[in-house]
Amino acid sequence: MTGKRQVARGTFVVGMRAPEIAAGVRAGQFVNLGWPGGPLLRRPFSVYRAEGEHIEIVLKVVGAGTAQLLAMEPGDRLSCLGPLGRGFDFGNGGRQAVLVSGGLGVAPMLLAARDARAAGMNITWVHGARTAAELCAESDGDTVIWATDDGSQGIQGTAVAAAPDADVIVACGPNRMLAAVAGRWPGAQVAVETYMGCGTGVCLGCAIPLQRGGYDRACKEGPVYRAADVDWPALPSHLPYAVTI
Amino acid sequence: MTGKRQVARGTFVVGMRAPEIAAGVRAGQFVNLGWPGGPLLRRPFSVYRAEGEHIEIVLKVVGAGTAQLLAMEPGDRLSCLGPLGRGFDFGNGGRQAVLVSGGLGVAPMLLAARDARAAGMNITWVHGARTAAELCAESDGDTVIWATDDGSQGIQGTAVAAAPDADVIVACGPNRMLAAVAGRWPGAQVAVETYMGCGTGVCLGCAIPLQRGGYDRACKEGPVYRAADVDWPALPSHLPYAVTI
Amino acid sequence: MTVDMSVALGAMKLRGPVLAASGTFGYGTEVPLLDRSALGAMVSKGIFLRAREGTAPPRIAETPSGMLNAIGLQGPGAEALVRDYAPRWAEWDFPVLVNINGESASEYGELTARLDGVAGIAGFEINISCPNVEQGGLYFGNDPHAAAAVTEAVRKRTKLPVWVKLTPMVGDIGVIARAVESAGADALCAINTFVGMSIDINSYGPRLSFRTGGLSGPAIRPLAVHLAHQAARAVRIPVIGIGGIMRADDALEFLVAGCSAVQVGTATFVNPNAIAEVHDGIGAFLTAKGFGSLDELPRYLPRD
Amino acid sequence: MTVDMSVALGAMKLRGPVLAASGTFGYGTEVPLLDRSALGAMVSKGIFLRAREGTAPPRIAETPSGMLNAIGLQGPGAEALVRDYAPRWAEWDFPVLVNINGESASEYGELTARLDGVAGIAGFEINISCPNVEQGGLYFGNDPHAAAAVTEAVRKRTKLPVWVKLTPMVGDIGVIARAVESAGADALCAINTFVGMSIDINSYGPRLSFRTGGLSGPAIRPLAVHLAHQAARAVRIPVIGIGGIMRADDALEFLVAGCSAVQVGTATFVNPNAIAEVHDGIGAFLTAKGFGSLDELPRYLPRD
Ligand SMILES: Cc1cc2nc3c(=O)[nH]c(=O)nc-3n(C[C@H](O)[C@H](O)[C@H](O)COP(=O)(O)OP(=O)(O)OC[C@H]3O[C@@H](n4cnc5c(N)ncnc54)[C@H](O)[C@@H]3O)c2cc1C
Ligand SMILES: Cc1cc2nc3c(=O)[nH]c(=O)nc-3n(C[C@H](O)[C@H](O)[C@H](O)COP(=O)(O)OP(=O)(O)OC[C@H]3O[C@@H](n4cnc5c(N)ncnc54)[C@H](O)[C@@H]3O)c2cc1C
Ligand SMILES: Cc1cc2nc3c(=O)[nH]c(=O)nc-3n(C[C@H](O)[C@H](O)[C@H](O)COP(=O)(O)O)c2cc1C
Ligand SMILES: Cc1cc2nc3c(=O)[nH]c(=O)nc-3n(C[C@H](O)[C@H](O)[C@H](O)COP(=O)(O)O)c2cc1C
Ligand code: FES
Ligand code: FES
Repeated sequence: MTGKRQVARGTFVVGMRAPEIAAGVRAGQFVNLGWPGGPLLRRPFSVYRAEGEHIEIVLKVVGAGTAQLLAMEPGDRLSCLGPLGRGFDFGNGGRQAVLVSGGLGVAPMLLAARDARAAGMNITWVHGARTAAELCAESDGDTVIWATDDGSQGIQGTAVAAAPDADVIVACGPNRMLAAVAGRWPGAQVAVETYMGCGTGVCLGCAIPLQRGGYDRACKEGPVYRAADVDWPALPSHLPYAVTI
Repeated sequence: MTGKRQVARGTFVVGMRAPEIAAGVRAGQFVNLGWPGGPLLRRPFSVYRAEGEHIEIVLKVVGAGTAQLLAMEPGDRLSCLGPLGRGFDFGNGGRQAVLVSGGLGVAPMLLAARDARAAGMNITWVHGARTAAELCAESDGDTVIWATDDGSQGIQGTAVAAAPDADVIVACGPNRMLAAVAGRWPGAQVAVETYMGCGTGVCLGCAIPLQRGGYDRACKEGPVYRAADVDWPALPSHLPYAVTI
Repeated sequence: MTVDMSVALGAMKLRGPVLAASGTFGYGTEVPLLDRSALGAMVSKGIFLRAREGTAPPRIAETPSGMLNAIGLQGPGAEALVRDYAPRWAEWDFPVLVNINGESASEYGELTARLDGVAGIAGFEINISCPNVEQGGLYFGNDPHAAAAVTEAVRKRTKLPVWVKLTPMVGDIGVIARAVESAGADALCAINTFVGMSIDINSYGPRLSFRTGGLSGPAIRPLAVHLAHQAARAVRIPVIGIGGIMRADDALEFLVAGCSAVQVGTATFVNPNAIAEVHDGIGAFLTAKGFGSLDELPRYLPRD
Repeated sequence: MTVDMSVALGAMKLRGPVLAASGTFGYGTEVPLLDRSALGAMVSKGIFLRAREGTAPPRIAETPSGMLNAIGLQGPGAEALVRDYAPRWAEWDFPVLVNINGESASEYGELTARLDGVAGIAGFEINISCPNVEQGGLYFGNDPHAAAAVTEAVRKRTKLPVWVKLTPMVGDIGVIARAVESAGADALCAINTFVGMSIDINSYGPRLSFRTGGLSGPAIRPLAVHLAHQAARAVRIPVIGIGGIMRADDALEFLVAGCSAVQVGTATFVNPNAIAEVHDGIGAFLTAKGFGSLDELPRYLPRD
C-alpha cells in the first residue's frame, strides 16, 4: 500500500504498487486482495486508476475485511491478484460513450474514460449518489453530469434517469441500478457485483444468472455483461456482508 | 501497550497500562492477554514489573500469538485479564531467599525480589541461560549469580547447580529445570507452565499432575506449587507451540 | 424501552435466552466478581456419580478459530457436588442445571436419583456423548435406542426439567432428536463438541494426551447452526442452540434458525463477560428492529 | 540434496503427494500461467452424466476460518467433458481423475462406462456425498450398503484406479471405509465438506439460496485429520487426506496421521500457487529432519 485519501463521505481511494497489473489492466477488470491477518478469502475490488507502477482502488467499509483494509497504513503489504475478469469493450467504436455510475460504481469509470478516449470517443460522465457528501467528485468526461437522490448536488434523481442516450453505454453500481440500466438500454455494458470465492474461475461461486438460462462466472465471463443478458430478478440485489470471528 | 524494549537476544519487555492489576499483583501471578485480530484464546504471561499504573511482561516469540504481540506498537490496545493465579508466598519468613530462574523464568523474579524484600529477606538472584547473549541482565538481589550453559558469562552450568541453599527457594523456568529443583529442594516454590484455555479456573484445561494423584489447575491452585507436590514425569516438559491459520 | 427477553422452556421460565454451557463456566463459583445478572441459566460442569480424575495433560490445543479439549470429565462426583456447590446455587436468582453422565443407562438413572430434590438443582442436562460401556464403548449419542433408554432412565427419576444434549457425530440428528423427545425430554441442546485431532508434526503424534478432543469455538458455528436447525425442525420441544457463539449476532443466528435459547461456551474463556454482552446485544438488536420481545423475532423454520 | 516425494497409490505412481481437490481447481485450464509442476494429480470438478445448471446465487458465504459453498455440481456433462477437456489433459504430465456423481448406482456406472478409456482420464474419484434419489434422497455416503453398491457399479465398468471420496456426515467413518474397500476401491479420499448453515440475521433466513452448504477451509482441519486418521486405521488401501490444508505443516498433519497423500482445496482460492508451496514445504521439512524420502516420515497409525 502506498497511499490512502478520502474522496467522499465513507469513500476512500487506496493506492498500491503493482507494476504488472498497472501495465495490463483494462477498465472493468478487478484485483483480488488478501493481506496478513485478513479474512480467509480474498476481497475483489475494481481497479480505479493505473499509472506507472501503481494502481488505485476505491474502498468503502461494509464489513470486517474492508474495515481492516482501511485501517492499513502506507508501507503495509497486500497480496494483489490480477487483473481479473473481462473489462468493458470499446472496440466496436461509436462516437459517444456515456459512463453511468452510482455510489461505489464510480470505481471502474476513470479507466473506462481512459479506454473510451483511446478508442477515440467523446465521453459523458454521469455519477449519482444519495447526497452531495457521498458523491465522489473526481471525474473525467467531456461532459459531466451529477445526480443525487435528494437534489443536494446536480440533478435530483438517479444517475440512470439523468444520463443521455448514446452509442456506447457502460454502467456500474448496485445491482438494482443495473437492472434499471437493462430496462432502458438492453445493449449497455454493465459491471456486476457478486460474492466471489476465488476470482480465477475455478470455484463457480460467483454465479450470474443469465437470461438464456444457466449461470456464468462473474470473475471470468464477467464482471462486465451486456445488460440484457443478465436475469436481473434472479440476481440477489442485496449482498449481506458479515463475517464475525 | 505503552512500551517495548529488548533485554536479551530474542527476549523483550513489553509495558502496558493496567492500574488495577499493577496495584494488586503478587509475584508469580500472571495476566491473560487478548488483542484484536489475535488468536482465539488468550495468552498467559507472568507479571514482570508493576509500578504506578503500569505493568510489564517479558515476551519471547514462540508462535503466532507471541509474534503478533511483539509486532504491536505502543498505543495499540490489549485486553488484559488479571492478576490471575496464586503467587509466591514469603509469609512464613526465613532470612534468606534464593530466586532461581532459567531463560524466560526470569519473568516473575523482579516481583519476587520486591515481595521477599518487603518480607524482610535477604535476596540471592540466580539466573541462567544458554549463553551470555540470551541472559536477561536486569536483576535485583543482594547477591547476583549468573550461569550459562557454555560458560560465556558467570558460572558454567545450570542456574540450579549454581544456586546456594536457603530457607526460601523460589524458581521458575522450563519444566525440566523445575523437576531438577524438586530433586534438590522438595520444599521450593516453583512456577510452572502449561497450556491454558481460560486462565480463570473454569475449563480444567491447565491440569497439573500431582504427586498425591489427580490434577490441579495451574491457573487457580497454581501456577506456583511446592516442588515436591508436582508429579514431574507426568507433566509434559515440552509444549509444542503452533497454531497455523 | 426495554425488551422482554424472557423465555419459556416448557415449564421452566428463564429471564433471558443466554445460558452458560457445561464445562465452560465451572460450577459458577470460580470467577469471583463476575456479573451474573444476565445469565438465563447455568449448566454446571459434567459430572459422574463418582469422582473422576480426568485425562493427563496436554488437555487442550488451539486450532483455526477453535479449540480442542479432552478434559475427561474431571469432577468430584455426586456427593461432593451436593455438599460443596448445590447450597450456593440455591441462593442464586437463576436456575442451575447439572450436566449428567454415565457409562450405562442405569448409572444415569442412579445419578439422577441422587441429585433429584437437592436444593439448588433446578434440572438436568443429559450428556449423551459418553461411551456406552455396557454396549462395548459405542456412543449413546449416535444410537437412537440407547439415547432414548438413557432419557427414560433419567425421566423416571425426576419431575424436574430434563434436557438432552445431542452430539453432532451422527448421521442424522433428527432421528436422535425424535427418539429422545419420545422418551420424555423437555428440551434438546444442540450441540456438543465435534471430535477432532491435532498432530504435532515434530513429535509425530497427537498434541493431546487423549489423542482426540472435542472441537468448540467459532470454527464449528455453521455446522452447529445447521444441526440445531435440523433438530428444531424434527421436534416440537424447545431446542437450545450451542456452538461457537462469541457475540450477539452469532446467538441471533441460532435463534432465527429456530432455537428458543442458546448456550455460550468457549467465548467465556476469552471474555468472562461474554454472556452478559451477548444478552445485551440481543436486546439491542431487538430494539433496533422494533420488536418488544424476543418472541417477536422471526424464525426460519420451514416444516416439510 | 533432493527428497524423493513420489507416492504409490496402489498401481498409480504420483510424482508428489499434493493433489488438487475436486471443485477447487476447475478443469485445470482456468488459470493460464499457473505452475503445475508440483501437482501430484488433479481431480476435476464433480460431473454428472448430463449437464447441470447448479444452484442460484448466493452460492458461497464466508465463516470463521472457513467457507460454505453450494455450487450444486454445475457442470457440462460427460459429452462436453470428453470433447472439451480430456484432450488437453492427455497432454499433461500428471494424471487427471474425474470426480463422478449420480443419483443412482446405475447412473454412476453409466457415467463411468462413458468416460472409461477416454485419453486424458486416468481414473475416477467417486463422490458419494450425493443424495440417492432411488432411495428417497438419503445420502449414499452414510449408508454402507449404498456406498458399496455405487463403488461396485463403478468398479465393474473400469480397470482404471477408483477412489471413493467419503463424506464426514456419518456416525462411524470406519464402517463406510471398510464397505467401499470391500467393494473394490483402490483408495479413499477423506473428506468432503461438512454440511453447514449461515443465517443472515437481517433477512431472517439462510445466506445461501440452497439454505445449506458444505464447509471447507482451516476451520474443519482438526475434524478432517481425525476422520482421515480413522479411515486410515480402518482399511489397508491408501487414504488421501483432505480438509483445510493451507500450508505444508497442515499437509504433514494428515501424512503423519496415516495418509499417503493429500488434496488441497480452498487454499487454492486464496493462493493459486498453494499446491506448489505445500509441496515444496513438505520437501523442506523432510530435508530438515534428515529424511531422504516421504516414505521415511514416521506415521502415527496405531492399529487396535
Ligand atoms: C468485481 C467486483 C468489484 C468490486 N469493486 C469494489 C470496489 O471498487 N470498491 C469497493 O469498496 N468494493 C468493491 N467490491 C465489493 C467488495 O468486494 C466488498 O465490499 C468486500 O468484499 C466486502 O468485504 P468485507 O470483508 O468488508 O465484508 P464481509 O462482511 O466480511 O463479507 C462477507 C463475505 O462476503 C464476501 N463478499 C461480500 N461482499 C462481496 C462482494 N461484493 N463481492 C465479492 N465478495 C463479497 C466476502 O468475500 C466474504 O466472503 C467489488 C466486488 C466485486 C465482485
Ligand atoms: C503461567 C504462565 C506464565 C507465562 N509467562 C510467560 C512470560 O512471562 N513470558 C513469555 O514469553 N511466555 C510466558 N508464558 C508462555 C506463553 O504463554 C506462551 O509462549 C504463549 O502462550 C505462546 O503463544 P503463541 O501464540 O506464540 O504460540 P502458539 O503456537 O500459537 O500456541 C499454541 C497454543 O498453545 C497455547 N499455549 C502455548 N504455549 C502455552 C503456554 N506456555 N501456556 C499456555 N498456553 C500456551 C496457546 O494458548 C495456544 O492455544 C507463560 C505461560 C504460563 C502458563
Ligand atoms: C473445556 C470444555 C469442557 C467442556 N465440558 C463439557 C461437559 O462437561 N459436558 C458437556 O455436555 N459439554 C461440555 N463441553 C461442551 C460445551 O458445553 C459446548 O457444547 C461446546 O463447547 C460448544 O460450544 P462453544 O463453541 O460455545 O464452546 C465442554 C467444552 C469445553 C470447551
Ligand atoms: C467451491 C467448492 C466446490 C467443490 N466441489 C466439489 C465437487 O464437485 N466434488 C467433490 O467431491 N468435492 C468438492 N468440493 C470439496 C473439496 O474437494 C474438498 O473436499 C473440501 O473443500 C475440503 O478441502 P479444503 O478444506 O482444502 O477445501 C468442493 C469444495 C469447494 C470449496
Ligand atoms: S469467484 Fe470463483 S469462479 Fe468466480
Ligand atoms: S486455564 Fe482454564 S481452568 Fe486453568
